[in-house]
Amino acid sequence: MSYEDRISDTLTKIGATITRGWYSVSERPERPPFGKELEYKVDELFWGKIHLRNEGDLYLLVISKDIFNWKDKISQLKVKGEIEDAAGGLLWLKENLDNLEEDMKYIKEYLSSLKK
Amino acid sequence: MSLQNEEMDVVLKIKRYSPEKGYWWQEYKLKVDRFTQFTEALRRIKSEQDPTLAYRASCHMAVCGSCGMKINGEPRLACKTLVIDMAKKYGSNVITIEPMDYFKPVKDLIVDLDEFYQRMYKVKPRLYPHKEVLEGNVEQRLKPEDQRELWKFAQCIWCGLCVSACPSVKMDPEFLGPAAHAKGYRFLADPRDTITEERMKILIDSAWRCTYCYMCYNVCPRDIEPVTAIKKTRAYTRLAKEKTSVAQTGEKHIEAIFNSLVESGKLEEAKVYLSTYGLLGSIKDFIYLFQSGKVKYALVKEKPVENISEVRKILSGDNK
Amino acid sequence: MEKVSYDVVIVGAGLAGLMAAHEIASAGYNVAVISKVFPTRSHSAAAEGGIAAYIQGNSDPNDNPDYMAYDTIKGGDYLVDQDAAELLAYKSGEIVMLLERWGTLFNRQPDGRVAVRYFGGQTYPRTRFVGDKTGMALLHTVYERTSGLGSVDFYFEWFAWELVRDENRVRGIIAFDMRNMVPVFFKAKAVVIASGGMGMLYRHSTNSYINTGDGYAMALRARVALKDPEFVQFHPTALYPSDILISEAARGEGAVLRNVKGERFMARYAPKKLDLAPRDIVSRAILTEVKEGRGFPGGYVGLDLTHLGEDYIKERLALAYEAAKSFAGLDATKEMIPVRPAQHYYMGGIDVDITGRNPDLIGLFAAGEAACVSVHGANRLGSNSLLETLVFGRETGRAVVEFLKSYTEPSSDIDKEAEKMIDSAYDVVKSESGIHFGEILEKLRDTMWDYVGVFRDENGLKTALSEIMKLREDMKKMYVLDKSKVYNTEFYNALELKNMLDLALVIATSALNRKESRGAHYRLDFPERDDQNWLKHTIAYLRGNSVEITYKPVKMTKWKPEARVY
Amino acid sequence: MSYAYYPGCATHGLSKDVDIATRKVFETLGLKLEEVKDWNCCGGGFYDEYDEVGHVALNLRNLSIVEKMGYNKMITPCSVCLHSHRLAAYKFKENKDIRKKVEERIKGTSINYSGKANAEHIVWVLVRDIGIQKIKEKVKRPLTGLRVAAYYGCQMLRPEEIMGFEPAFNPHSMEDLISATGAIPVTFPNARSCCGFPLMGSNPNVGIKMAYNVLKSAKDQEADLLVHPCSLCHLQLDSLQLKIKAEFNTNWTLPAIYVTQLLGLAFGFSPDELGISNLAKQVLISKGVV
Repeated sequence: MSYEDRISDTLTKIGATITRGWYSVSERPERPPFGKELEYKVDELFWGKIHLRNEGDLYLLVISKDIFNWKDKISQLKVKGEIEDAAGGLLWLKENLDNLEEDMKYIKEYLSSLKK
Repeated sequence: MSLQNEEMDVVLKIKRYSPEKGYWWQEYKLKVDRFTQFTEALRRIKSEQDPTLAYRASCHMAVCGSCGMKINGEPRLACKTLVIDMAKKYGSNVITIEPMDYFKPVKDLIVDLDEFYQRMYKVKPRLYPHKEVLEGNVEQRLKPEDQRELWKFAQCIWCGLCVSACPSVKMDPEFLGPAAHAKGYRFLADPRDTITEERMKILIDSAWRCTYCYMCYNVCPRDIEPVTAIKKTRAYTRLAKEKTSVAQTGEKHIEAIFNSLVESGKLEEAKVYLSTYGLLGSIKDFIYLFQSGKVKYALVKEKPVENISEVRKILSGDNK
Repeated sequence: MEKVSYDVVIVGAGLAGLMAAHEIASAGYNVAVISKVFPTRSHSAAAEGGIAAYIQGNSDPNDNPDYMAYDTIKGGDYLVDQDAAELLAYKSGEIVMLLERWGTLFNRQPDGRVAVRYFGGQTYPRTRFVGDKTGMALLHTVYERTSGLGSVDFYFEWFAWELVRDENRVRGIIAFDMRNMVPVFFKAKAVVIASGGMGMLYRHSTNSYINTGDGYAMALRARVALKDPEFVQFHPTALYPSDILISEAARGEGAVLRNVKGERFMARYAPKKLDLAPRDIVSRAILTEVKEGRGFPGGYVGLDLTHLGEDYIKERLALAYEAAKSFAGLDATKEMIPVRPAQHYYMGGIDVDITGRNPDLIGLFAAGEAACVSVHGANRLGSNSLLETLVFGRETGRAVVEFLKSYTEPSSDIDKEAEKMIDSAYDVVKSESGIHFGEILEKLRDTMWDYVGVFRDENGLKTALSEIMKLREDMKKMYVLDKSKVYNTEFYNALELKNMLDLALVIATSALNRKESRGAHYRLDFPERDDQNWLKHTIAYLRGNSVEITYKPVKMTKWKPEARVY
Repeated sequence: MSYAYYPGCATHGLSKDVDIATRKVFETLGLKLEEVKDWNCCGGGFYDEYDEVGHVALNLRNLSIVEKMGYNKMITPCSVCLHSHRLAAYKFKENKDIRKKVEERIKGTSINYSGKANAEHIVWVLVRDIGIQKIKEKVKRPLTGLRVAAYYGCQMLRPEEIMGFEPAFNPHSMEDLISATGAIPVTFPNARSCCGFPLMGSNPNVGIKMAYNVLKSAKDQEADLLVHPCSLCHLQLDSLQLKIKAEFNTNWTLPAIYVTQLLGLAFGFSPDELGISNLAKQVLISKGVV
């Protein structure tokens, strides 16, 4: 199975819907892509995308539906991925394929628990 | 948070100039505290002692690039330098202030920077985006690591300090100077830009005219390392279609160095020299070498690195 | 007297002036940009934290431009013209993306799109940034782009002195070439004043030395009104004691203010928004802590970044880190930064509408800090000034182009008037003795700081006014020691002081007149906002030594005034 | 007391005399130089332009070996080698993007750099660690009357924040060492200007002019000899004497010797023992030093 397929698989496994399949991104027209992206959605909890670099670096964007500032939650967040950026409802994690499933599951639970 | 203040009486010895009177030195006494910047010292002299003193200053936080001058001989931004620090560094409360070198004097600490600006314009200091982008049809992207790399060199504040202190600028009219190279590289390496070919034509020949003295690195108040930008620009020589003889020679030289490293992990100048200039060019210089009594060393063969495979791995970046 | 003619003359080469120039020149008109300094040395370069923008598809998904307009209006304590706030919000994404296309190196998210962070008073994060040198990055981009057009003539290191007008129209400006003191009459069909702010009126200011309020005074002397001149913003976190701005970005990234006991005292003043409350509130909170004995000796509080981590601080708050190190000898990754409020921004300015057009004088426009579009009202939100310069700089440019399309040449000759104005400027050079500019200037800065500052009351403002009147008398005896014609900075400092004294009179009078507290204008003797009587703009004219005040209603669209709680 | 010693390629090549003199001087001072095991080239001040990551990795290989040998200071007689190693260590520490790439590059090699070891210039060690007093004690033949121009060049001084030993615009280590030998230190305007060596590989016409300017500036202050701290300045300023004389049509030369060659003379070694060139030897003879 290709790397990309394994990522899509992981997403489906935790119950995400893939809203837009893999597409390439580059700095500007006529430049070779530096990576590819896939967009997902998890119920009415959160959505976002996977950003995969040509060199294999993997980033996960989580956009929470509910209003709060991720920056205030960083200290209590138990994710394996590295937090790249957090502002408002936007959270960027640097992931690897082994942790992706676990982290997404955790975020799903975390956001559900916030809802309660 | 430990703010310890202290006070000191200092004498600022300022090299003044006017077209009518020429140069003269004038001394001003004042009391400064731990936090007094030179711009503030100058402002106080002008406001309280001598309104005729002329200098440029604006932002007092090292982002506008107005107040370049020489303080105790060091090319510096007056705002980014504290009076007490200089007094301590040089162990004297008498501190000299002079206009920047190289540029034509106008009045007191003010010099004519037009020549500097012309250098900057030469490198086409602006992004030339793709047509589709300019029309707003496509959104550009830029990787954060590329942003960091470019931003380092984009922070030039056009203060002129590096050019005023650069030896190559003084010796070689073909050399664009450090600031223009930093600016030029910032666009050359920007993946959003579309005129790479043209930029290489403007920048590459000049890049090989830098002497790597690190003066620009040392004096730049924004730590943008123009010399590093020049080194990175040289790396583009491989991609250039047209090359001047200076660039060609330089390229041969660096290739010879690379080959020497791959072969032995060490650098054999004699051999490098030979491959750069060819046998004919080298023979003449070997005669001088012979006369100086050095030629015996040219024949010594240094032993190669034993673990050469490791060095080759480092050089090739291939660690499979 | 030398004369040159342009379609448009723009005074000021900061972001607003350059953006207007770009727009007008791109439409095929010839433009002169006049500035005391080389364009990249304009005060726009000093803006640090960022530029607010709602970018469709690249913002918090719950956000929208109406929230942004609302934040701006509430932040401005309802003295904001709501149509202006809406325009600002709705064009914010477009303008930031334009600058991105022009090459600005905005910080990025991992996917290469423009990143975002929180700033004070924002419901959702909207601030786009280039480290904490956003102003510098934007200014360089716009200058590089504008200078590449080839159709804008830059007159840098030229000193703009007076507007030339006839009965009802602007006819150009008088400016001096600073290198040789030669005055030139720049005839123009339209003039855009984009000369920036006036921080040098105050003893403590984060502003550049060049910010002496020249444009406001030019307008006042040309019988043009300033709007809301009593509203002066004090930034809560200027480095102690050198007044170097420590960006709001620091608090946006999580830094907190602490008093001498280590308490996070903002909890007492803005329980919800805490350190990210608007600037007027935080400034008053700091000074209250100091006044009540909880400040550090010397009169400051601490800004604590230490929990953010060294890498993060060095990348995102480089300037704050550097400033603390270079100017206070502190390591911000390990110790708190000493801060106190200092004058930072001027909400008041030349009265213009949302197209930048001034109602007093046909052909006069203003943009940026020099203008009062009433987008900031009584208090500007962080990240809105860079945005204003670009959005309204461009709007103004467009309005000027429209104006030029239907322009008809006036018949009267105005050259003689212009000649007289030059003579008056030279008075200071002709006198052989009197008072130096410095003596008057230092007194003015102390007066404004002591009596027209963060906290105001009737007695103080009256003291300020009588002192200002005295200084205006002294000014008549002012003379210039340097008789040289080459780069005579003393001459220009003297002219600047004249400008500052004109403006000071208007600010102090308007502050005395407004008997309520609103946003940055805080009256100890009238501590409450009074919408019944004072939900209106001050319109102030300078008439010789007195100030004439009228009023203008605030434009309301969707949002009714409510209590301003953070 | 012993030091990890990194001679560098030039010091083992065309500037071998620098190596010879340095070893003699350290021996006289009773200090051991332990050569870095299986060292590799630092990149000669050029390799980073070809491959920045490879350059850092190459230099870290040496520093990592030094750490394994149990040292923190790696001393070198060559300003360019010094500069190259210190710059590499600095980049590795300060630039996270480069660090990441370097770590990737050195995976599977023997390189294991803790960040503790760094390069130091021989001049620094002589002035700071050994001390002028101790050097003076070893002087057997004071170089009285000899006017010696104190030249610093570039890379031992700049960038000041990374080299860090002395102020880049106001150094005095070379003057201090010259004084220790009993000679008269001569300060001259171009003492901190580039010798032009780095230009010899691309733009030699200007490169040699820079060398000429340095020598001329010192000659104008009536120096008899010039002393410098760098194996590559040595290649430029010493080897090109006659070429400069011919190209600039001068009637003078100003021989340049390495700083430990000067110390060696004062310690009583003969010019030949120190590998001092013919031109410099003639000056020493004419001045009655030897």
